[in-house]
Amino acid sequence: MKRQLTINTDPIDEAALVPQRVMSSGMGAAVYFTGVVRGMEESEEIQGIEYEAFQKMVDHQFNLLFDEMEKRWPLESVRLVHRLGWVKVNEPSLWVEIIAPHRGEAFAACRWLIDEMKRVVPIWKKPVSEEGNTPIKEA
Amino acid sequence: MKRQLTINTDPIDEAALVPQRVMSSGMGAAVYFTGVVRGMEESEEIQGIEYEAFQKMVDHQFNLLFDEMEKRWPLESVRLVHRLGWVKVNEPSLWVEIIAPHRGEAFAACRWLIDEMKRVVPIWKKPVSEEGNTPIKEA
Amino acid sequence: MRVSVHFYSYFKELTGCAETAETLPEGSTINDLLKLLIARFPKLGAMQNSTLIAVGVEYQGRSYVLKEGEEVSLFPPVQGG
Amino acid sequence: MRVSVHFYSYFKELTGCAETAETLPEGSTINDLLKLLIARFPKLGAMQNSTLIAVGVEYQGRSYVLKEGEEVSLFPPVQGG
Repeated sequence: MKRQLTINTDPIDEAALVPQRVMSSGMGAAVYFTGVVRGMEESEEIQGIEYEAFQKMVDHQFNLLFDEMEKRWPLESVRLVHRLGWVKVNEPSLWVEIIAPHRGEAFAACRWLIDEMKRVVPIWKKPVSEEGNTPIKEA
Repeated sequence: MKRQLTINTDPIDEAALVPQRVMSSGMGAAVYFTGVVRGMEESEEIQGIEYEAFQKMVDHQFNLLFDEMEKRWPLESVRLVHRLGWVKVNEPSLWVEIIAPHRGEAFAACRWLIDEMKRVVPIWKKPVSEEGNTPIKEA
Repeated sequence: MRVSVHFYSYFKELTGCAETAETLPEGSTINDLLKLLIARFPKLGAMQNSTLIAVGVEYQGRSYVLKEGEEVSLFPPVQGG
Repeated sequence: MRVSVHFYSYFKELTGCAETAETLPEGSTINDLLKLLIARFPKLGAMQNSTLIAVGVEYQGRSYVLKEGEEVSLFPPVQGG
């Protein structure tokens, strides 16, 4: 399974990522997901989210997840982009693409990867409200 | 729920479709599916698939499915493109986009729509082998 | 009464045509129509259990009572995507 | 032995620092380290049940036996995406 992991502060350029897809002739399904910063967090309006990561561990934990995906499903490739730093409302923070022979495994693997990411990959978010404060009580 | 349905013989241009996305600030998830013609059908090599549709009924049946999606999930929009006529191996025949507040409903709706489409929408495929024959015994 | 009948996918090859018409007594059902069609196109007989039937753009069951001028479509299981 | 300790997300605000170090007897566990840290940074105490702990880049449980020079990271539940 090919892996491509991009974790940095650059804006996510989906229009560039989609045409970079490589798919061999045995593959029939591409499932991709874009996660976008919503304008509300816990019923309070926000301007954006500040993403922080423990980068070295992020890379390692994603690779453990990719190892597991490789065992579970016959996937051709996974590409994952997570933006860090300041991401404004309506901009994407996460982009994932899974290529597989059939849609069943592509959907299953994509959902599983995002669910597991939110369980084990050390990235945190701090929503920032209109006033520049953090509206969510985090402690 | 906004609906956009495109059923014709034009090649599917994902790089153009993705940036046309409209997403309001309450929405956090966009799920995409691209179905691509595989090089093998029933263990025989093929060159492509010829898609035939009962077009008037296709439109109606898709709209019934969209009605049902609207009842089941709080979706902002669905866009679906199905190509008809001759589609070569490695080219997309189907593209679906679902916009929703959260990934759970976006993934569920996208899978459901494709599963139901394959049950009720009158589109048929005829795989064409290297020799220009139809390798699958369809009767 | 008269109904038009349309065939899709490989049903066109089984019958040798894309479209035909049948004349039936008032009150006839899709089931009655199917019997007439199988008599004319015997290859449709083997397909009976997997044949999907629409009147206009809606699926209908075998007991549907046909009306003058309706368009009936017969086709095998669909397989888009 | 000496281990370095790193805090992430709002744990930095609870402790007032991103990084510190602790000296412990040989054979000490993460649990022993946690007790020392809570004594120094009492606000960490309320977080105990939701604190995630890594040594290097791997998650470890409270009974993990620490070794000289290891890098321990403490952080709240992750929330990427």
